[in-house]
Amino acid sequence: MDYTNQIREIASKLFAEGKIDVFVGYRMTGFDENQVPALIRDPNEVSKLVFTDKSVFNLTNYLKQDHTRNKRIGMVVKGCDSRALNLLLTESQVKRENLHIVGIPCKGVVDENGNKMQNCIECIFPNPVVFDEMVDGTPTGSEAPPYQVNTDIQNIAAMDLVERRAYFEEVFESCIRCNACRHSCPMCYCAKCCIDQETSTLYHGANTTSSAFHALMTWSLHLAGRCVDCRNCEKACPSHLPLHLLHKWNEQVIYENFQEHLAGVHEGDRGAFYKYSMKDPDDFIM
Amino acid sequence: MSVELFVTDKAGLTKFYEAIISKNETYAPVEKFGKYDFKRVSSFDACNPDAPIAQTMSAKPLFFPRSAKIMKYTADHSGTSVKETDEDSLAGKRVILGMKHCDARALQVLDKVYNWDYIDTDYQRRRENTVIISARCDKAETHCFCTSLDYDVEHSDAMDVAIVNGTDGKVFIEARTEKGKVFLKEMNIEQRISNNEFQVTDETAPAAVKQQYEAFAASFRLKMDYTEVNARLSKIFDSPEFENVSANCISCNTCAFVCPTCHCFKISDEKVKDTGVRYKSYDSCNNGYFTLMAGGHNPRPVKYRRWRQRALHKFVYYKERFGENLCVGCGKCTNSCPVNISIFEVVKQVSETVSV
Amino acid sequence: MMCRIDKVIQETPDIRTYRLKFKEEGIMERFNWLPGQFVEFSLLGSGECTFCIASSSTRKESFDCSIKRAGIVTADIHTGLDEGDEVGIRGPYGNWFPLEDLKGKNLLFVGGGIGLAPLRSLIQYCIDNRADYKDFTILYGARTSADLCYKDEIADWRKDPSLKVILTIDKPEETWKENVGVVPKILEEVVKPVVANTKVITCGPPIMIKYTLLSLDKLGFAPKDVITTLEMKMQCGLGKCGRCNIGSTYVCKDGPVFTYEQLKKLPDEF
Amino acid sequence: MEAAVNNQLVSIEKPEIVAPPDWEPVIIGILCNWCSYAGSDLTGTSRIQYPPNIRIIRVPCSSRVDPWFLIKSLQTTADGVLVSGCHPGDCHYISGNYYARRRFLVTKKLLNFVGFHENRVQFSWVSAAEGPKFAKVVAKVTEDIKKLGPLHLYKKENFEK
Repeated sequence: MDYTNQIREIASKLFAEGKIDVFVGYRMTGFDENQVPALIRDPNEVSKLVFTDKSVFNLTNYLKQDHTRNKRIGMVVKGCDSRALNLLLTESQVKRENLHIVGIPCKGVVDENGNKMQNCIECIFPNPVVFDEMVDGTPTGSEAPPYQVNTDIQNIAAMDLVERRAYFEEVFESCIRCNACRHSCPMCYCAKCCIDQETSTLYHGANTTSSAFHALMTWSLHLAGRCVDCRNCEKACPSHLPLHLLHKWNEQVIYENFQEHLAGVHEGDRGAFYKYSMKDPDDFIM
Repeated sequence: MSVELFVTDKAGLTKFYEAIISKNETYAPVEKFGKYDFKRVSSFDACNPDAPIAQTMSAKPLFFPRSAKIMKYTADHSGTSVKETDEDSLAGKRVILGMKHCDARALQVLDKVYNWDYIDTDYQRRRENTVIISARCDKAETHCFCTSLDYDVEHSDAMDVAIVNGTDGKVFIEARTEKGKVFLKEMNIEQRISNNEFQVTDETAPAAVKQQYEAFAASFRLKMDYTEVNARLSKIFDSPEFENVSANCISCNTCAFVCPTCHCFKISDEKVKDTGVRYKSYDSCNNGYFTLMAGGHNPRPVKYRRWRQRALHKFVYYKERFGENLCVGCGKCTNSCPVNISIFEVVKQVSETVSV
Repeated sequence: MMCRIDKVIQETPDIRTYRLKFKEEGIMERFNWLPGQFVEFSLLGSGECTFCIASSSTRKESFDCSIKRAGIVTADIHTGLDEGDEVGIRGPYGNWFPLEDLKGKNLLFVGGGIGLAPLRSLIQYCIDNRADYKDFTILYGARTSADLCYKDEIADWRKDPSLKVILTIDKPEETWKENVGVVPKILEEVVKPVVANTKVITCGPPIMIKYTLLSLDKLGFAPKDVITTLEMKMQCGLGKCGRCNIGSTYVCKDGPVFTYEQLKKLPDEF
Repeated sequence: MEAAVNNQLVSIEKPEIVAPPDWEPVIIGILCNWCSYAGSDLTGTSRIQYPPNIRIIRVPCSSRVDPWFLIKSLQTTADGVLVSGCHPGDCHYISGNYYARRRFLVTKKLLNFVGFHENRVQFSWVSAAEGPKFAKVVAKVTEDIKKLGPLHLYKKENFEK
């Protein structure tokens, strides 16, 4: 998967036509094989752009940054990124007319060791669901494979209660409350997170196991039905916590119970908690 | 400073480590989710003193906890009672294994800020009670640049006992401080010598240690001229380049939380019913509301200003104030950064925009 | 150290002055401060907050802190603390106004809003040592007439013929008979201070300080004759937490009192 | 599912936690203003007895209940939480409880996933006329939580005296 040349062409074309102020793509780090996001403002720097299977980071995160607000942006999106973008559009966080979306028919990205990422193996939306042009000119790619239950989830769910509690206690204990997960998440765009509101009596700012439980659980529940499984959070976590477990579990519960809802798949489709159905399960309520 | 140097082999070193762990309250890197963090260990198998820098958290929390209780109180009908607290075991003597020299150096740098004006007694006590045993790296990792900075990596006395891997499986053990010498005595170094686990070194040993250092120093990918960079950076406050280098940053604060020298903290009160605790926990200057005042005024409202504060605090301000560079070149921030911003590259790139 | 609140004065709708006395005997005598220094209020369950001492050490039976309701702790102080309640106090911290340098000079105080609080401490100090100083001029502004604090005390100052007090509010009001306009404007148009042998001490919201410094420049004051107190977010007050860093300066230790000359040397981050 | 060993109550999620002999669970009840709160009022005025372990918080609607509230309750003092609202279709705000129902399901399942018994958080629909039902619900929840033992969510490290 190498679309470097096509992306450079598209970016220079967009700059030449005056359609964008910033082009958000990837460039090489300059010292190893990995890539970093690149915010290109100068048309002469277009040659820095690359795209290979090392282009991991979800760029839609940059739409919430101050210096990209109200600018016309060209952006490279993979399948999962485009779902995030779709939700951001639905939730009125970005203006569609400010965006020029370059879609990538993604075949999966790899981690630092060159192995295909787990979420890419299970990916069901490799092709962008929203785009202005596809990088290879095709209107859309192959049919999406069916929804799969994550293997990690199955392993955890197979444990008994005591084991699960012990496992997650270790997770919460290893959390250092740096909030990198939240900041790297494209869907967390609140100017100030509710759990950081020092004015609130629910505030718990210290770094203890229970505060990590409180912060991570609240965070994952606020993202339930909106998480697009890009795993920016896991890549950002300095403690390498398996944060996807919480999100994938929520995704699965929502998929099974709420009419196969998946976040950001259709345009105008809001998160699972912003709608309801008369057929939602009721049997757990007394 | 006189130096005590012994030589042993891998097996002897392992035995030495085992003896340390069995006799002392020992902290060493323990793996969890693929990342090493310093934890209390009770057996050698549970830990990995040779954990790579990139995968290891800093040992800073052992001295400056991620969240320290500074006060407790109860307030009920009978009145209010306030108790100073720190239930961390401060009293006991502890040993830290597997701390890298950059991490150990960071503590020396932190000593300066903790010991000016008001002296932080908790930190001070933890420092005094701790013996640091540190293995010198054999090879620089991708983001390391400790040799480019203003301290002497080769003869660093930040660690009490230094361990150096020589050639032919030889391992040199060197007491670098008085504390280290006393500790080696406590660990029955003489008996080990008579057991032939350890040998007293001959005159070739210092050369072998030096040779290892030279090989190590040659393996660095990142090199810069510190004096020049520092001089350039001190004039660069208004450089527009900061805006460019910080554009990628997503303000996730990871860098500050993994940094061995970042020491900013916040104070927060937590209460449940009629009891409460006041915590002192890490905070990061990359946070948008780090300097936001109650009145709504924020001296550093935009990202590049916060970035500039971080970079210049590390490389200029601290040096001006306390005479040491706050960055120790461990590369932990770059390793943890989700968008791979390298403080080395940033500082170098910005400094190149001005002439001296 | 626990303090008992002796008296609460509601200065304006959102500013209250707390008069504090130490709970234990004898601490008050040992508690020495100079105008410009600040203390840390500690409210259990809410947190800590820095406030400058608004009264002079020459009136030592108690000390005052004026608190504007702005954030979390201050809101809790306003709602939760009343006469007879207790509050934790640490301090005093920071530096103070250069009292020796001010001797024998004309003094011009320029205050805005709650910014009069640190000045009040100095004004009281100077009134109590009246012989050491020459002419006093106090220029004080606020958004509306209701937002002016220390109204009683200002009335007292007006009775003293050697003190010139000028009040101003930002927007005209029907009952208001005095100056209308922002502080820097009044400073240039109404006060027209004599530059020679005069020291200016100013405090107020950041935006007011910024423009006041500019107009003082215009009026010809030398930067070393202009003294201000900075506000910066602080948490420890001990030079540890790093919040109040401006360059290599710790506002909590090296400040909060700076001359304009010193400020010019600092990076522009306040 | 008796969580008692040697006649002592232990936490079902963490057997090493043993309840003190006089332990009584703390249950937070978050009730909607229009139905369940009025229902609980009716229980009281009808002089129907129910266990005193519940601490009631009134909210405008069951959809006002952010999952955060449940998490925070468990994090600090509560051993269990009961959320109660209007019956489906009876919401004062037309559809609030339908939204709430979705959130409750996910919250309950997620808590269970990270190792808490699913009875730690419970939900009910109680209308303003169902005083006896409210008493029954509270009795059942209290009994359930008593069986589960103390939650003791990392509380020890936080707030021990």
